[in-house]
Amino acid sequence: MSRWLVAPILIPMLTGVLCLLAVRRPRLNRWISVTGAALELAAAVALLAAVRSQGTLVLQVGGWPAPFGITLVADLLSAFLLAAACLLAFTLSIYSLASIGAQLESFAYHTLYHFLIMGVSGAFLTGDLFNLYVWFEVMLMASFVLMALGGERGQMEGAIKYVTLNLLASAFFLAALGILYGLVGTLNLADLAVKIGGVTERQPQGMLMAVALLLLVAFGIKSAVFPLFFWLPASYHTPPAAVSALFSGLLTKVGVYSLIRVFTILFVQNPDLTHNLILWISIPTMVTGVLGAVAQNQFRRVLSFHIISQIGYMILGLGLFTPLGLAGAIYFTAHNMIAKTNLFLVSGVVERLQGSQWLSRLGGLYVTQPLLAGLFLVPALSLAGLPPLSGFFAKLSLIQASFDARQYLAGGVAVAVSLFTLLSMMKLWNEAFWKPRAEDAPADAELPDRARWLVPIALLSLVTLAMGLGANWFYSLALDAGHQLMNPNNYILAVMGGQP
Amino acid sequence: MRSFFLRTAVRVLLPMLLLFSIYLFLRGHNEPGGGFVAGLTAAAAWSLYAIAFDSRHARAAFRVEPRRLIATGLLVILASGLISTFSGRSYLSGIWFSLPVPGLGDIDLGTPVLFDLGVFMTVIGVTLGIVFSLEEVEE
Amino acid sequence: MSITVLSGLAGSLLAAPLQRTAPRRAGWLLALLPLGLFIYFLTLLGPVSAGRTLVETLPWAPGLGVEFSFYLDGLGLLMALLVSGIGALVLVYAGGYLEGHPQLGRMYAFLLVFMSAMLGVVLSGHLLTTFLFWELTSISSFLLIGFDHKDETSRKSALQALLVTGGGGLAMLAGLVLLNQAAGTLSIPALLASSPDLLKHPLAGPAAALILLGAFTKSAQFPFHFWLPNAMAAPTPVSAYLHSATMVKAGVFLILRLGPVLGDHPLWTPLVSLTGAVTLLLGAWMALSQTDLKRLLAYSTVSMLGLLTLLGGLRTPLALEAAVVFLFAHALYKGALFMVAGAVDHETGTRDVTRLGGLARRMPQTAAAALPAGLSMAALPPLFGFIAKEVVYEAALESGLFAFAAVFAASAVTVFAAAVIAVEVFWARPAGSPPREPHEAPLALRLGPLVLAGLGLLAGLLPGPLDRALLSPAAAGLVGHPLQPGLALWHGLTPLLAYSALTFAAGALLYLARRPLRRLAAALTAGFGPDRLYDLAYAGVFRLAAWQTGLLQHGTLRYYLNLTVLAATGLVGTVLLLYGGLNMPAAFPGATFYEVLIAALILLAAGFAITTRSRLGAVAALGVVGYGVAAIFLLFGAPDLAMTQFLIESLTVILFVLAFYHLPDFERFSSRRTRLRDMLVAMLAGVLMTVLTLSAVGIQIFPTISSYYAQAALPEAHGRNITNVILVDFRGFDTLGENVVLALAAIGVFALLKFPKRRQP
Amino acid sequence: MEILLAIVIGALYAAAVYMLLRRGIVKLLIGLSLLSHAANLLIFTAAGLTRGGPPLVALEGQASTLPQADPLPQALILTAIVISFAVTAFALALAYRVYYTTGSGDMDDLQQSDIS
Repeated sequence: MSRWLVAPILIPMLTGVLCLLAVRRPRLNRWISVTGAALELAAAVALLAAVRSQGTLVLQVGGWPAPFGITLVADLLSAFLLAAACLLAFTLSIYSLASIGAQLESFAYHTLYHFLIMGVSGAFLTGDLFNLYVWFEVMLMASFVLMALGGERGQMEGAIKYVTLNLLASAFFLAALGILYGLVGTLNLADLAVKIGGVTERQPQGMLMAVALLLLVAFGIKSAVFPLFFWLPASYHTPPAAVSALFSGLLTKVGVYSLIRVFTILFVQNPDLTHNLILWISIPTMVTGVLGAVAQNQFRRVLSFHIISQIGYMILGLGLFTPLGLAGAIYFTAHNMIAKTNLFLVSGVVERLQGSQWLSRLGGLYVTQPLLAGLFLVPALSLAGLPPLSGFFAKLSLIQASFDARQYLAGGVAVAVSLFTLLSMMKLWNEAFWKPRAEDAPADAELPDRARWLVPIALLSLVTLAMGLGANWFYSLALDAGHQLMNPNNYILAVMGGQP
Repeated sequence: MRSFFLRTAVRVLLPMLLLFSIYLFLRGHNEPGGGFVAGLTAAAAWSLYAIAFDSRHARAAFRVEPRRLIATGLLVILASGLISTFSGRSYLSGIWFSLPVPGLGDIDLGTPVLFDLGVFMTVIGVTLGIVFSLEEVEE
Repeated sequence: MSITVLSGLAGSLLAAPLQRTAPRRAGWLLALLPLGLFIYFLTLLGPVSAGRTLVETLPWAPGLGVEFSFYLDGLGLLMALLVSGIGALVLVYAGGYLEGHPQLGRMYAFLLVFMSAMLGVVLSGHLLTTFLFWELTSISSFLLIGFDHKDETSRKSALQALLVTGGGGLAMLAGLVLLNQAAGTLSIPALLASSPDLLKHPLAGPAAALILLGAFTKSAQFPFHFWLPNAMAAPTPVSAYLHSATMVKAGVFLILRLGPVLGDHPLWTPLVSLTGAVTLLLGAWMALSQTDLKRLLAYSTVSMLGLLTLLGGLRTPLALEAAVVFLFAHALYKGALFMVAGAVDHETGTRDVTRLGGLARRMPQTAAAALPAGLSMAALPPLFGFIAKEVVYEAALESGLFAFAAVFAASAVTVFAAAVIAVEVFWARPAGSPPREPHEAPLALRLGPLVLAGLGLLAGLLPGPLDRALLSPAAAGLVGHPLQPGLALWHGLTPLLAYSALTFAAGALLYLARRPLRRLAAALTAGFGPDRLYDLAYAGVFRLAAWQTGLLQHGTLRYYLNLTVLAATGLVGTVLLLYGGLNMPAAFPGATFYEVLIAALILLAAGFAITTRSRLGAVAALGVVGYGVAAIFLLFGAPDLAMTQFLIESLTVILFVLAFYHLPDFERFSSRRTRLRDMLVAMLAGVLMTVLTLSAVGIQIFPTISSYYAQAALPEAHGRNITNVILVDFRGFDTLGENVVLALAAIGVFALLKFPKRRQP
Repeated sequence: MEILLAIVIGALYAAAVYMLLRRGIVKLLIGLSLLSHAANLLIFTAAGLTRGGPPLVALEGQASTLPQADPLPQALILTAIVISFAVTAFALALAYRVYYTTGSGDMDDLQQSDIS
């Protein structure tokens, strides 16, 4: 199996390239895209199954021994998040068929799409810090183009901010990398962990902490934590719904993943500083994000601000730095990827039907689209943390972990913020679904290819439900992943081939 | 108004630069050079051409659509690594064999050379794609 | 048991199709489900009254301490019978009440979901299972209150109820997690068997307080009571079911349920009984001024929920028994009266008592149902309400004068309220006229009140068997030992009887003085109360949110950049200082002339690039910087880099120049002050990076791994140019990704430049 | 030289940040370019400067006496240079499109979509 660890990276690459070649043949292009996404999902699920049964898998790309070449590593964290990401990729590839339109497709939409997935997969799987940078750039570049594709004014305004702030983050990342390499002379995460672990008592502790914080800032920008999140609400609502959905499900989560990775394997010597800082950042992140959502009057902007709030939950688990906390963070991340993306998909349907994102111009969908209304409630209530949906268990595990770690303030904020989440979700419900539509508004548009719009939404809603009803399976997976992360020795041994 | 001299100079320069780029590519594994630099050189040559004439002429003279070149380059990169995967080793593992060339001795050929070739193609395709489209912007 | 609970969910799926196929009969047919459940629960009366409890556990998420489990004892059975029995009547009633409504199918579905949820709450054997169903009741209640969703008041009330009870639910969740940490379990049987040491745990108090908070919001206790009267925006079947007979009892139920576990905590009795007493009086007071029948009944319900809470706080055996008995009595008569109010509304088009009167002639059967229910509410013999009130008085007397006084006052108002609905509406001379000419309500609307009122009468006449089979076993579980069933209609001439008579007299006086009383009470309460507080808080949240968002997300990129750079610089700089990261290297080899020259050139070019007013100049300067960097690469043994940098820089300049044709010229937008400020920020960042670089070059903790490449490059990778070998072999995977980035950029440039344009107006 | 280069790096970062903070869109582009120069130079310097030969494996019998520069950071920087070239090209196109669509080169005019 190890040999095929590269498959989740290569499949989207191949798909993207083939789509590029077939860009003038729309039907073939679409067919390649969906098939590729399906294969990708199959590869990711197979990988998760393999990691679950065989433990951490490692591939030394190029056959060079670690730390000299680039190592791909799939532990539970990577494999779990990768599977979730690929599930999204697959559903969104179907949704895209309905929502993107021939014009964007003729500008290589599908290629961009799959290259983005490639970057995400690479970031999840790589065990090398510089390689992570490269995947970040692949992902970013693809997202830049997707963000701007279409060239509407709003998109342009969003894209320029998005691009600039993310490039700034990349510059921080690169600087941290360079300094770290100068200090310890290696880039492989496992090797870095061993070497950084070896400097505990020596003098340049402060430099290492500075590097840790540079990375915290770089990944903090990418994962949109307080006070580095501005690019997200400035831009996420501007591209087409399928693109927003893709971004919301994947991009910031890769930032969170990187934070988790780096702060469970590299910088664990001084949790009083690093992890406490993360914990303290998580609190305003949860609060400002949800307040931002409450203040918004556009469907997707509400959702965008929400992402920030929920990133707060994820890094709360990391800040706790206990197996339970990490398990909560991982479970929450997977739950959120699916539920949040789904809401973006709903927003796309709503926009298609009523031609607007503005809540004041929406309404009446409860009567005209009862199925959509029902499908909206699943992810919406899940995000608000209502049982038996996935969000309930995600929040429960984080609250338990907070209280276990005696972080009553953070846990309490996590509880309280849920109420505001509920408020903002029900605001959407009231405005778009219950409220009668303004009398001068035009009739709802038709929804051609109804299945392509709604099946992805239904599928993700089902997953949300399944993650709640089958919470044990998912939670024990997350918990095992949490334990794995708290004992990085396994990771190191697996990568370095038994010679740490 | 594009100057006649520039055009003439570019006509002369282009083949020389392209040859130079191939030279850079070939020696890259052993001396400074390689697919990147070679690709950039070739692309720079064609960019000059595109500036001296215009992008329509340049596209015609270049013949290959940059998009196809990019895709092919990426495919070459991808495939060069897969050879080893299918022969039971890690992805991107180098597979080498010696090719005796009369007069030059043995030449080492291997999948990394193929990989570098893919880089070469991609870089040319990308740079030209960018230059051409930038030139074709209409007000 | 799980099947009985979940059957409602399954039934809800059938509701809409059934409604479409059999619009007139759907309600009756669907009512068969709760009826069946009711009968099933009746069959359990025997074993449960014999003291047995039924437990059923399905593992769910053991890793999280979550179980899906059920526990049925006397209390649970009592509640389950009420929920299923009244549920059946309400379904029938809803069919009549909303006949022809396009969304009647959804109403049935939500009612069934709610019934399931409520059964889940009362039968759950694990507090997280309770929580699951608890929240489900909140959601289904939200959907039901907002049933008339085109009406803004409905939407607002629904949201209010959801936020208040949902907020309480979250507090409760936090409390449950704390309780889990204190007790190690949330399984109800295990908790009931837990040792008293639990109460000494430091988390027991906070846990109890938070759980109670949840219970209080759900049972509309002060200061959270306001959502309940507002929830009367819901169609009457909903009010009758959720907001009088069942859901609002969930809080009380939980208080009773957890009494044996946490009730001995010093916090419990003061907190619970005081809240209950305040709510009891407040609800009574607010009821005085109401002229809307449903709001009147709602406040009366608030008051009676306060009574139940008070009894749950007192926790004497008598109080607990009284709570159980009264809960039952209240469910019967209040459910009936709500349905009566609905029937009146349905037939006359108004619920305003000042416009109603003398309906007994037009609606005799409805009046026939209202009368016994009203008498039961007024606690007159031989109705069951009388028996219940006697027990309550006994318990209150036992607990002291204050409790008794409160109960007495509220009971007098209850008599008043009963008189309003049962007497004023049906028998008094009408003060105004209703919008519609009243007719007798259809059977579906009469059935519920008649059955419930009849049951109240029956129970009053035959309290013994009821007590033995249902009420005593229910109370026994709370008290902790079996009780001697002792309910009887006639206790002889006791002081209690005198108090009852006195209560009735006081209530009657209130009724006679109702018109001035209403005006007085309305004048005294206008504009106050937690309802206003909620509105203020609600608006405040939105204002705060808008203010905060305006502050943070105010739209200009440079503001975002400034903050981001400052945050980064601040964080990294602080840590560098605090953790002794600064270490100036002692000595470096000096610089040669050429090196200094190149460095100076770069500095000058950079300086020129940022100060020049010509964009062409800036780009040329940028190119010089790039060439300078390339020269540095060349000087320090990196010819590959130098070549690449040189070529790329040239290409970049070409690109810039090509693009400039389509881009704006430099302009000076910022004021001098802004420029200075930005310069300061930039300097901070620059200084930080200088310091970081210096500190980094001074130390090398471990040697680099590069020596390996020098050894392996030729023999294993067949190349002498190590940099190139790293690029295409050792780290070829980086290069692969990088080429994808390049391809993406080309696609992006193409798309941005060639995508069809629409000029903005 | 290290001290000098550290100052150059700091100055480049400062210049880059300053240009990013300007309102003109072309200045933003120049800021982005400066930023990547600064980062590349930082990696190069932080990894340790070696005055000497390029990292080539000597042919037999021609063992070099010069110390060799560390090849790994060179490879990293090369990758970073190429990526930043890609980014710059994209940013140029984006700037063009922004200018075209909004009709303004002033970044402060780009708030329409960003305030609720």
